[in-house]
Amino acid sequence: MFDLQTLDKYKPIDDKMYQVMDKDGKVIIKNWKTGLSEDDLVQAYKDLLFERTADQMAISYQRQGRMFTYPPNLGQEAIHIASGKVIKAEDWLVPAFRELGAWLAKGVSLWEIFLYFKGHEDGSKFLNAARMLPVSVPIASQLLHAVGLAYAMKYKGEEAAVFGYVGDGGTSEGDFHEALNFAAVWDVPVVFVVQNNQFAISVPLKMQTRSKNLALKGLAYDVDSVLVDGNDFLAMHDVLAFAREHVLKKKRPFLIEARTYRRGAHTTSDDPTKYRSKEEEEHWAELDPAARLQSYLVSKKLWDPKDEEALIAGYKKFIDSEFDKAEAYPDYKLEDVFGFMYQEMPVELKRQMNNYQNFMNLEGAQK
Amino acid sequence: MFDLQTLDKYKPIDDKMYQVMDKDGKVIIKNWKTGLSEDDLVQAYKDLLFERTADQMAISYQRQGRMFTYPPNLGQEAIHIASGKVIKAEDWLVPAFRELGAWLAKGVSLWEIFLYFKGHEDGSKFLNAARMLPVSVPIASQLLHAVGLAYAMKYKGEEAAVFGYVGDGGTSEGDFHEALNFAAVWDVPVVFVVQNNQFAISVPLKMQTRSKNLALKGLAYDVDSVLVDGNDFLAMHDVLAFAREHVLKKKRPFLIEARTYRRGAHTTSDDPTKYRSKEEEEHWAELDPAARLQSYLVSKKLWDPKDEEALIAGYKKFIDSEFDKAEAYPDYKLEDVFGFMYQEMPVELKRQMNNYQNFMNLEGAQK
Amino acid sequence: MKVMNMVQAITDGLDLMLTEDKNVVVYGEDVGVEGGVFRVTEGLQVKHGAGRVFDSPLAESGIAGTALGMAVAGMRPVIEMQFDGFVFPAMNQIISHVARFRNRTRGKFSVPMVIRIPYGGGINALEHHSESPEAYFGHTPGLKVVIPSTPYDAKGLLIAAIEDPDPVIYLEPKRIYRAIKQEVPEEKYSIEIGKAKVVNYGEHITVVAYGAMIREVQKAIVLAKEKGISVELIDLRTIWPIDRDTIRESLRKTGRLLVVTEAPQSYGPAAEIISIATEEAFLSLEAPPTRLTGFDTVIPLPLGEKYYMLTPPRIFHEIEKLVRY
Amino acid sequence: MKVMNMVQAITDGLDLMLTEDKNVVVYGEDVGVEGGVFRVTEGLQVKHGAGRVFDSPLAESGIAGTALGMAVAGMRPVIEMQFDGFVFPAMNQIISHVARFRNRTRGKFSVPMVIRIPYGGGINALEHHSESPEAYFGHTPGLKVVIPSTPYDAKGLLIAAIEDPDPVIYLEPKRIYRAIKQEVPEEKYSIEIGKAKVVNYGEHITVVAYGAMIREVQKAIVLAKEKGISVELIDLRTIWPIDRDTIRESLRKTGRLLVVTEAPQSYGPAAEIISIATEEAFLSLEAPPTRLTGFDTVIPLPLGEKYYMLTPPRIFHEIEKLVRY
Ligand SMILES: Cc1ncc(C[n+]2csc(CCOP(=O)(O)OP(=O)(O)O)c2C)c(N)n1
Ligand SMILES: Cc1ncc(C[n+]2csc(CCOP(=O)(O)OP(=O)(O)O)c2C)c(N)n1
Ligand SMILES: [Mg+2]
Ligand SMILES: [Mg+2]
Repeated sequence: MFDLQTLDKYKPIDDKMYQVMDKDGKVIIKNWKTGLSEDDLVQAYKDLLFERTADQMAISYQRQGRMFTYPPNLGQEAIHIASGKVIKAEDWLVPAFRELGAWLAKGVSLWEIFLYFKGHEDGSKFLNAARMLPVSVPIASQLLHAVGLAYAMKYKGEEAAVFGYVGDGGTSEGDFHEALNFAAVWDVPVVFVVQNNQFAISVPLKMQTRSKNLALKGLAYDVDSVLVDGNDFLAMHDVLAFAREHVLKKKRPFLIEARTYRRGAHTTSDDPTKYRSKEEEEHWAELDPAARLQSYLVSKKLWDPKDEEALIAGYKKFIDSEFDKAEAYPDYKLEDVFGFMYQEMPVELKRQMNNYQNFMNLEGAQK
Repeated sequence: MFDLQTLDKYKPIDDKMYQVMDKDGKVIIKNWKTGLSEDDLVQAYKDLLFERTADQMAISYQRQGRMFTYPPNLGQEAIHIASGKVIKAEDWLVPAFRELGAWLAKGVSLWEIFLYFKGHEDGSKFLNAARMLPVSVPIASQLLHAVGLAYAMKYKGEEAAVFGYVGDGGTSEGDFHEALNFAAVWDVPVVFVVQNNQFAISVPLKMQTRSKNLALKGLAYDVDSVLVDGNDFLAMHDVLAFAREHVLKKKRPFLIEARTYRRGAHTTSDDPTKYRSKEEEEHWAELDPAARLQSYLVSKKLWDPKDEEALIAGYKKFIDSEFDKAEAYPDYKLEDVFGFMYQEMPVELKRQMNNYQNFMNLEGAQK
Repeated sequence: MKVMNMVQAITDGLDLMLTEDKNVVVYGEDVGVEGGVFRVTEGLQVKHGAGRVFDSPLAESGIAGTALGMAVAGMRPVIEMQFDGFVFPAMNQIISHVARFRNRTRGKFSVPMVIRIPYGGGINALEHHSESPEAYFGHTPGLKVVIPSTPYDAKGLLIAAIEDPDPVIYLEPKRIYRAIKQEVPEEKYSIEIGKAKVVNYGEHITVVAYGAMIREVQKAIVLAKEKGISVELIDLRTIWPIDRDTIRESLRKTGRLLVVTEAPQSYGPAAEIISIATEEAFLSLEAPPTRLTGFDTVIPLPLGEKYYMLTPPRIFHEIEKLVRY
Repeated sequence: MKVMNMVQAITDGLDLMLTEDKNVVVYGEDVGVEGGVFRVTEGLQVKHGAGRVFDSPLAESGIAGTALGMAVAGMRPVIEMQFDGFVFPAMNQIISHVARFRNRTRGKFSVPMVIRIPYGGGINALEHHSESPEAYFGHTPGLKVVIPSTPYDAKGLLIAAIEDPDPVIYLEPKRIYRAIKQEVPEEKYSIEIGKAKVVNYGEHITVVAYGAMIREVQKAIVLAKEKGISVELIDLRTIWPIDRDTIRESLRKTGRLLVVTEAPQSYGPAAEIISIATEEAFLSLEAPPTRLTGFDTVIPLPLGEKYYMLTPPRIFHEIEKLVRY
């Protein structure tokens, strides 16, 4: 459990990282207790396996040419699953683009994600996740939306937190700075989660910032911050759960640096061998979040690895069926281009749409 | 004198402010020595009086309707004069818009400044200040130019530092963040000087940031920083001189928060009584940088206040003659609108200029 | 009815909407205690509280981006960019998000926010305080862009903008902030976004303009009248979407078009209006549709501004040339 | 001569200028070790060193603003915006500073820098990776804006841009990055900024386009030829300043104009070209000058892109309509 005393012990300025288990899944904090039930823990692991399987399959759909560019999540899932466990229905999730497991937990359907990455805006409707924003491509810009949402929650007197995600590269953008500052000055309940996966495409962290760690950037805004092992599900969950309470109680923002590693490519169009070493990849493979959570569960006798194969086989079937759903989605229509720009379609757009429709009718007639 | 040990003693995280003299001009640091000669010190005070006189007169020219909007410097002059003493000919000065004394020291002529605020771009040529950029109106944007210049200095192997100025309000802009970060990542010799005068127009510092002080924002970039009393000329000079050495030796940026107070209006169109109290103004009046430097000099028997009246009278004459120069400046010509957009005027601009010229000729003919 | 200038009419519209709709908040640099550098929000913080009318940190991207978040959560933020030249740090938020959030989410989230921007030249200001950036917004799909030219329109368009379910850029011609006084209803009314207004009926030529240029064209019309030229003046009021019908009807009658806008010429608003004219009324055109615009230069500092600003004689000169064509 | 595609021609131009002029540096996100996401800077860091070809932090305003500082100090930075949609955070630096520094300082400081931006749709990309933002730049006084449509032009225009004493926006039609191969001289040559090129001579109609649209128009010309329609195709190559002479000469001959650009319609590049046509050749026009452009919508995600992209049949359709007018 993470509390105010712990926060005080893990000062970013001292470059201390909050960790609950070592790389073999052994708990390293004396008298540590989790806030999760045994069922929760097992479910978290299953969710992680599900995310990982869906992610792998997304990559292979992409390779088969059935989906366009896709950003893999491999290695960062502990952050996502812990987020999923902490973020409540009334909370807002403001994604960047690499938090698959968190989206699923929020209620996003896998077929929607596939539809989105196949190239259809309808995949961003998130029919069962009311309080989740769409993927945000322009780096760091979404954090300001998170702050605005948090202002609205406070303004309306709702007991809801906002979770905004960004990468290590994203901390360089001006919008990161403005978001942290606005949140602090306005005293609003937002948790900023920096997934520090060591790279922004090919650019390593040391060319992104000279700051010892990213959590200490919170100091510039007087925002409470902590650096946590993002590959340690137990630590991540502790910190996120604490952060949610903290921002709601204090009506103040909180910043989390989740240190992790993108084990896969930046996107399916990227080749990481160009810019990083095998040794580095192997080093981080040993810190894999799935393996560590598994070891922990096995040590607690909550899990038997033998069950995994069947479980994953089931997942695969389900994931394929979700992909089928996305593939069977109705064709993109001309009205889909024009129909959502404004609540009511302005005459000018109707004119442009009709012109095009006339051309299509003519073409059709000619054929 | 400020050195590495001093830097270590005045950690922004401890919210310590470097001060050499108290409000009565008494040196409060044991065994403190200045890096300036007695002549330098006297000259600095004279320069300060000159800046203050020019500033007052600028305001009155504006009131007479002979100049447009002008941003007064009253209360912040110690920062400017100390900068002027430290910045060498080979260094670059990158202004915001409220550093009059520093500009003058760099070689800018007063008539140029008057010409600029009368509304003529020729006032930004700074004929005798090769390495000074023009006034930058879009807040904080100029700091990135400073970083680019510093990169160029390093790239070309020149032993020259860059001094970039910004206000407390400017620290909120994304460009402030990006400039600090680029400078740190690229290891370039730039000194960022934040003139924290407590307000951004009407907005007080506490609505600009929650950070305890602005110097500690340097931590987010691993940039050495210090908070200094900006109304204490001796302290300002110590820190600026140290900073220049430091950035050149280390090829690293340095951040200075100069704590001060804008005693006048934001600009001549502003009325500060709307947003701040008389008590506050009086509090800061007691910390006035001119009075403190004067007291120090008097205590050292370097200055006799009786001399001031005559001195200032002489300044006034000179300043008036500079203003006359600006008023006698040749009329703004049509070619002045078009002639500097590009090195060679594109046909399209010639066309537009000729069209207008034809109209003017016609009008002239009609009259 | 009450006699108001444009500043007062906007203040009045803000006050009214703040009173009527708890979801409306007003913020930006210096809009709180100070009441805005142009005093447009004067008195509103005292009346409606610092939770609803407040200062933001000095960061335009932050102002626009946070407003989007509020709007998505059902609020109706009305934000201020202090001057035309300071909207540019917010361009990414405006172009990439504000304008597109509804489309991106297929209507799940709409963005009912208003961005107020005092704009235009002629006030002897410092650099970046006299720009006419409207074409950047007109070219950005997903925005509506309105520009009043009178106190009456200012209040009516503001209320329409705040009530619009989509983001509206509301440009305020600061040069005429206090130049025109007019009877303005104290109650609520709104002016339909997307509808132009024929300000002056005439036979020989159509002039299309908006904002501060309306008043200049009106002065030119007086000069024209002396020469027996009858001018039809259309005030666009909304520059996206443009009211093609009103332009077409007028051109069918006059056959001649002059567009007067202060923004730089190339890729500017006048080009759009001329293209619409050729699309809608090519066969009616008896002379080349003509634009009188700002130069493709930075707007000069005060001493050079006289060359850049479009004066009644220049407007008249073009009117006469076209009518004599 | 060497057969190159456009990516190779740009790399070659960069390499040549890096070799020739020590003041040239190349930077941006991922341009160093990675060689750029499109591999345009591949191999350049190894050859010229990490002080001259390097990665920047992920911040576009930072990239543009620092480049201005370097340029003012006499360097010639060539910076990359990774994609069209990511130039918007840099708009304030570009509009307020890059474009104006020379004018602000009356020529004391010039800003010889090049901003490279891969742009345009048709590559099945994520949102913000398919935009055509050229009108924003064309409307900004102080910039020159060039867009090549072939590998040969790409190298020649790039060299001209780097050698230009003023800032140049260099837009790269990424859709045809690898689509066209051509003999390109290995030595240095440059193409004059501000000069259009008649790519196809014809009698019945003039089509004005640039960038990736040139190839699409060329396909439409084949369709037109089958119907006996002879098309003159002008590749603007520079979109500010626009070569009015070439447009005028062509219109005097053909009397008909179609402008084909991918950017959204309203306040877009096509409107500017049409206005120029009416200014330069009104009396020659035998049919309404017409624009075929992107919609006033966000460019759709890949599954909907087919509606937005301008295809040869659509271009042909407009050509035929105009010729039959
Ligand atoms: C404003 C902006 N600039 C550039 C890009 C292109 N881009 C996409 S992802 C990326 C790197 C992001 O790195 P990071 O923030 O660390 O997130 P990660 O991809 O590692 O999850 C870049 C440069 C973008 N999407 N938006
Ligand atoms: C980008 C931008 N936004 C807004 C303004 C308008 N403006 C001019 S000065 C100022 C306040 C600046 O405050 P600060 O940085 O503290 O400097 P000071 O005026 O106190 O010296 C503002 C908001 C501007 N010039 N640029
Ligand atoms: Mg990363
Ligand atoms: Mg200030």
